[in-house]
Amino acid sequence: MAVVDPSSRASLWRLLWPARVPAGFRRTARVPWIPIVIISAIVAMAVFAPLLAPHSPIDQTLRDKLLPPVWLDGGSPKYLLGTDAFGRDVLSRLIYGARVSLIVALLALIAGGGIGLLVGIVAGYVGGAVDSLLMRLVDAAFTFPAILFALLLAVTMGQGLGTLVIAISLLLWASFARVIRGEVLSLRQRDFVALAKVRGCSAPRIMLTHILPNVLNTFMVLVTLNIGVVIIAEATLSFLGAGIPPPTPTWGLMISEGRGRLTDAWWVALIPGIAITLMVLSVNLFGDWLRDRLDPRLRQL
Amino acid sequence: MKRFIARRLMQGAVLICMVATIVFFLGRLTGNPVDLMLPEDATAEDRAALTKTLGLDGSLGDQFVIFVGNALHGDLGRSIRMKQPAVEAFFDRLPNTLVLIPWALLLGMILGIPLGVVAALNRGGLLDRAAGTVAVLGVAVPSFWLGVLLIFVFSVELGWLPSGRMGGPEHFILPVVTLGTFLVAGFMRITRSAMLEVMESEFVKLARIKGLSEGVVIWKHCLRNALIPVLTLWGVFVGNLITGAIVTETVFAWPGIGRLTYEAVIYRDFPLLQAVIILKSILILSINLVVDILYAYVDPRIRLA
Amino acid sequence: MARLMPRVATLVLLLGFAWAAPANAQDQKGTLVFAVETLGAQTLDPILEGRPGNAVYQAAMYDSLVGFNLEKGGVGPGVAERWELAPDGLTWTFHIRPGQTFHNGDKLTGHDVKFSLERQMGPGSLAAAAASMRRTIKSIEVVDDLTVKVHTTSPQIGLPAGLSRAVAPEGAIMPKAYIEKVGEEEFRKKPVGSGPWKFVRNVPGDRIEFTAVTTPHWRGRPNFKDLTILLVPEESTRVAMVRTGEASIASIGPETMLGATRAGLEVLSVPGTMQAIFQFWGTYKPEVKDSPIAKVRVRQALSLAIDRKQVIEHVMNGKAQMPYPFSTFAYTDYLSADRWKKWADEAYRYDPALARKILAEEGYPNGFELKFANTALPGTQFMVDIGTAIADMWTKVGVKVTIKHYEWGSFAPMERGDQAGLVGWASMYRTAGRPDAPWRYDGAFSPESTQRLLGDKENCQETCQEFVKTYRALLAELDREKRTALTDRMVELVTNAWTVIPIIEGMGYYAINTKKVGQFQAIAGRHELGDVFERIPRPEQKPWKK
Amino acid sequence: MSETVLDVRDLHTHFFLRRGVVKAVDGVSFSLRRGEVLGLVGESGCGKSLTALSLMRLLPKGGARTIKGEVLLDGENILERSPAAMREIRGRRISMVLQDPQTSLNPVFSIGDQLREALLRRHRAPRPQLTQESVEALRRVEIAAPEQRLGQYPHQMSGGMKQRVVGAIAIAGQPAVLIADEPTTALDVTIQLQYLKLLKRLQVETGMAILFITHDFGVVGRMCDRVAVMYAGRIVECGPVRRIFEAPQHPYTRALIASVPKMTGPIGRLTTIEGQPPSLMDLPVGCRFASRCVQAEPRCLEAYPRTVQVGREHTADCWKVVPA
Repeated sequence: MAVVDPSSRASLWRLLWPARVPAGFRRTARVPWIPIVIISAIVAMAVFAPLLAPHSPIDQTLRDKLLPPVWLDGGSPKYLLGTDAFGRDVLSRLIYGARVSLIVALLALIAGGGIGLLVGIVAGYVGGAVDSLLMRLVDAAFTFPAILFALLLAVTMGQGLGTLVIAISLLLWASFARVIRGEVLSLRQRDFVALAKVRGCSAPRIMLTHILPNVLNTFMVLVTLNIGVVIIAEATLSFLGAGIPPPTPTWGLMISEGRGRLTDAWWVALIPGIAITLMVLSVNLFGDWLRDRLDPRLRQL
Repeated sequence: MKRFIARRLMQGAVLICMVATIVFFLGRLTGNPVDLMLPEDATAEDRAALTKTLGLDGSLGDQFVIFVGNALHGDLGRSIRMKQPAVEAFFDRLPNTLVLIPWALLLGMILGIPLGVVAALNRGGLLDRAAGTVAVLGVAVPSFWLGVLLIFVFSVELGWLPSGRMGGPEHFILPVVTLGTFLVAGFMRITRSAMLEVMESEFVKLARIKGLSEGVVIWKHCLRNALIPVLTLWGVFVGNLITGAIVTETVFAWPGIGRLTYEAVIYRDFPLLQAVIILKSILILSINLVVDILYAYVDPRIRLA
Repeated sequence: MARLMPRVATLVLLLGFAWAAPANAQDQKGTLVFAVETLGAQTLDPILEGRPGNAVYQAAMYDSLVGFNLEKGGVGPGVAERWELAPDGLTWTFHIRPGQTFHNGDKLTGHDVKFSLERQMGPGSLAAAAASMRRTIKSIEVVDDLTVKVHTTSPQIGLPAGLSRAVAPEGAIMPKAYIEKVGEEEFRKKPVGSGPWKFVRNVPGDRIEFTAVTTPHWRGRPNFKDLTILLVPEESTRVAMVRTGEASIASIGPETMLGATRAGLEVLSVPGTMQAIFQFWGTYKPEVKDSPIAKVRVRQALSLAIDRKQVIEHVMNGKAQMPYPFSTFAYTDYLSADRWKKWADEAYRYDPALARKILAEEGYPNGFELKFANTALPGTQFMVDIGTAIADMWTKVGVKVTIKHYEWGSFAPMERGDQAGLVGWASMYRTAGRPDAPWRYDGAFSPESTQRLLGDKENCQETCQEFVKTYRALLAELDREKRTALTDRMVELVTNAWTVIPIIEGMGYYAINTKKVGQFQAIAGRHELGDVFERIPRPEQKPWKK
Repeated sequence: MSETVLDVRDLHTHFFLRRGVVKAVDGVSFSLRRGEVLGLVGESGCGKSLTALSLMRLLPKGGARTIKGEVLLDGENILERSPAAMREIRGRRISMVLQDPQTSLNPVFSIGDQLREALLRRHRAPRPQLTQESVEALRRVEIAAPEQRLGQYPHQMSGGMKQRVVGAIAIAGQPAVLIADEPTTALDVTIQLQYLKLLKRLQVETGMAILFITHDFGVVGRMCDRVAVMYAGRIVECGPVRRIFEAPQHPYTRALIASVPKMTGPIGRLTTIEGQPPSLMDLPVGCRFASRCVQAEPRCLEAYPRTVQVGREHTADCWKVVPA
């Protein structure tokens, strides 16, 4: 029986560009290039927003309000995707909106995912009463309507990035914790953990050096699959009036502001809606693939 | 089985207590409902008077003690806004949500499960990817956006369906689609992965060795096993639906508990908010319990353990 | 005999009315479906709904002691035809319109009026003004069936206004005998009023249904047979429902107006329903002394930097107008409204060059940092939009604006106590259209008031003291002309202080499906259509002119 | 000797992956006579199981295809059958017992259900009769109280018992050929022996031929009449069990036998085979064992050796062996 710590398993890079074809490697779906391109484009938009955006995302030119996209009658080449009710460039808001959406996603996933990771590892490894207690907390979190909680927070603490991140993290941590715990439970039985124990490693040390690296793949898959969840949650909260306050552009807010204007200015709400859909679609397809590659046992996610 | 149910009930009770406590204190953090009941320019005198009338003038601790005492008698207070017992308000609206949820669930299953099977059978093929994309699309579209678009297209532009409110069967279509779409993806994913797992299993090989036809192998041997994880997620899905109803009911002017919840937050209706969250939690837990029992009947390993 | 005469006269009058307008009175048909964003408490017991705007659905079935001036908005006759103040200023006498009945057939008398007012002041009342009514009303005396005297503890010039639905819902008249017979609980289930619409059904969270009275009513006999008030919180859904004909009328915000018009809907705007204002907190406090907003001219410069025409044109889609001074409107009582209109058009002009010049002169050539709290009640997205727009305009004259958005529920507590979270800030909100200026001014500027924007008890300087003096004099003044002069003086003090500055005068907006209803007009200053339903014609009928 | 029931000729089953072709079964030939037990021995990963699945035409999903060769069952090449026609003979003429009894039975159906389903393949009969036959079938695989067992679910039985049930299901259709793919690997040692005895008894009773796949030479001696040794996708030596044990010809066979601990005789050093088998995706042109063979010569690397008849019914693929 091999006593190999399998944490040296394929890195993302190796997955995309395998150096050598391993024999008998199980057949998996092909690399999802289109989603990768879309995700890269959106990330590039977010990172280089100030360079890419033709206009300021918040400065208003009221005189130019509700101009249609350039390909429609009345459109102006100045505003490729048209303008919103304040004469703000939809394209520029879209570009900056990507930035906000991704920052929210990043922070919420770090916070929520991090807590979930910690709870999952501790519950799974320590077991016993600690496990029971933590898992009851997880159950409670599942019972508690997360969106509602976010609403409550937004009206308590005021709308803002912090509130949003906290609210969404609270929505995420429980599902992370549950999956990671399951992983750890099975890892705990593995020989390399037993060996580490025999060598006299302390529990925190084992968790850090043996368990953690081995759940990182799972964690990465969870993170990818949850980016979509976060983006949708942000948009939904914006819709319910509890997201990041205006005028900061976020995709959810753009839809929310434009939803009453589908008849006369469809582009204000439709374009960010398409952007959200494309983004979430891409990260999910990418996540599916990543999961198949890294951690086929997680297929039920 | 009895002990299993008893244990689950105990856990449920503890959970409800936790939720109730959290909600009570969080609710109190969200500001004074009096501000939303009075005109913007009400005087301090009016505000104080109303605060007292509503019993919100005691200390937080006192209020909590009173709350716990009443809750033990099944009294979760009176809605500040609607002046009716909060429990009653909840149960008034609950049926309206409950008539929506089974249809959404059904929609999710009718589309999701066969899609999942088809995708699994064509693993890696064009159909798989098509089914996967369609299903993921269901998750990727924000439901409020979908709702608004559906109203715009089917109600306003085409004039086929009503844009909102409860009513005859035609009133159900758009809300059910809005609510159920994300489930299609859920069911599809789980069915697909469960099918893939089952299809690779030895007993399926044995079934084939027996010479059973593909149809029997797939739809009897595989699907029956694949449905077990599907069923486990029922509980989670119903929970999602109850939460998802907040948005759907707001968009479609549907007088269910989703909107009641939203209104309770917006109007800072503490007693109502508490009651709604507590009762919702009880509802979700009960559904989960029922699912667990059902699950045991599908899976003999649990039933007979 | 003498007592019989008025009744006979009324009967004759009524017959005459029925004969004169047969086409109008003969048939009542169809259902008027009105979609609103909130039904508030959705209760039909008037003492349980505190927010006037939410009581739109109560207005259909209850009459108010004092009614409307349909011409220009503000106060007019209601259940009481007329009212007068005793020379000592301590007793108001209300003369009740004869021949009114409740929906259960009971006659409406002075006893019902006394009962209703006392119920509004009573311990179970959630009415906004319950506490102040308790304080100011000493006793209510029923002189006869048609005469009621209200004795007050001090002169209360504004009392009739406060009992008019133009201001507050506390004047709703409820049936004494019925409530005493069936009890409160039963009354809440089967409410009875005297308005032109009878209660049919209340479905919580969904709708309230009424049916028209078939007899003539002083407010007008409804043209429709039924009235349904629908709760549809999502605005785009409300508009969609009007387009598809599922609703006849829906309340909308200015942001939806353009779309509604393009979709072929009529948009009705009700003038003078509100004012969007911005204000500066604690400018008189020692700790704010060095802040730019402590300087009157800086505050004025910020007003000059606002292009109100742009806000009206682009945020409000043209359906708004230049404001009068703070919380005053064309229909405000005892105000030289025309004079103030002229003044305001000049004072509230857009002059960014002057704004920059003033800022430079005051020592801020490169602008300064301004914290700005924007508040919005649920359903008032346009307030967020206005706030966003003016913050942008301030940025253009060099002020660095940090804008923070609050929901009303989290903003309101900040006004209280030491206002620590607000001192040194600018903030913005909406004030509703009311015909009585003094009440609103008291709440904003008296040193003991909640907002105390001119000065508090410790720091009441010149303007503040002057305000207190003027306000006190105004309360006791019974003479119309002197009262007007005092009101003008009070307004002047506040306008010159530049601590509370109006941005625009806004309107209430409704999207209307003209295939479902005919043309009608709303009452100025009245955002709600509760008192208009009975006058709304069917599409084939003659438009209603005031 | 009796007639040949199954004749496999030059069977090639490859995995076609995006990354390349895995030649898991690459030219396998052997024959199986009526009533005979043929052992198929080799290390894990040498293609034994895939050979079995190729015979059943139940290749795993994901790119495995039989591209060449014939599988003659009673003289008919079953590779040419349509999928439906293939289903016809599965369970009835050729059947299989799988390795892991824990997963071979469907957990959500009762034993009775699963047995009846198999029996139904033999003939359409009313349910009571099928139930009666199920009891019989269970009794035949030596399960006590078969009536009660019928209503039970797999998780209620031990591994050994499950494997018997699997056996009962596999032979329910009275097949002429039974493929047993390491049927005892997952069982406890004590139960292994019982199961082997049972299989042997069933074989004698029914006269079916068994292709017995194992990696354990010890088991081969106990069960088989003949044995075929497989290495890297090919059969390298094939002959009667006694001959192979007494005089293994192929170096690989020798090494394998040397690595089996002997029950009798002095305890010597157990030999292990150095090195790794070649990648099935990148097979050498020469002898596949050459890289690990202590006797390898240059020609072993240059070409695949011819098949040498080394005795009666005994062949070996090696340059070094001398034809008889």
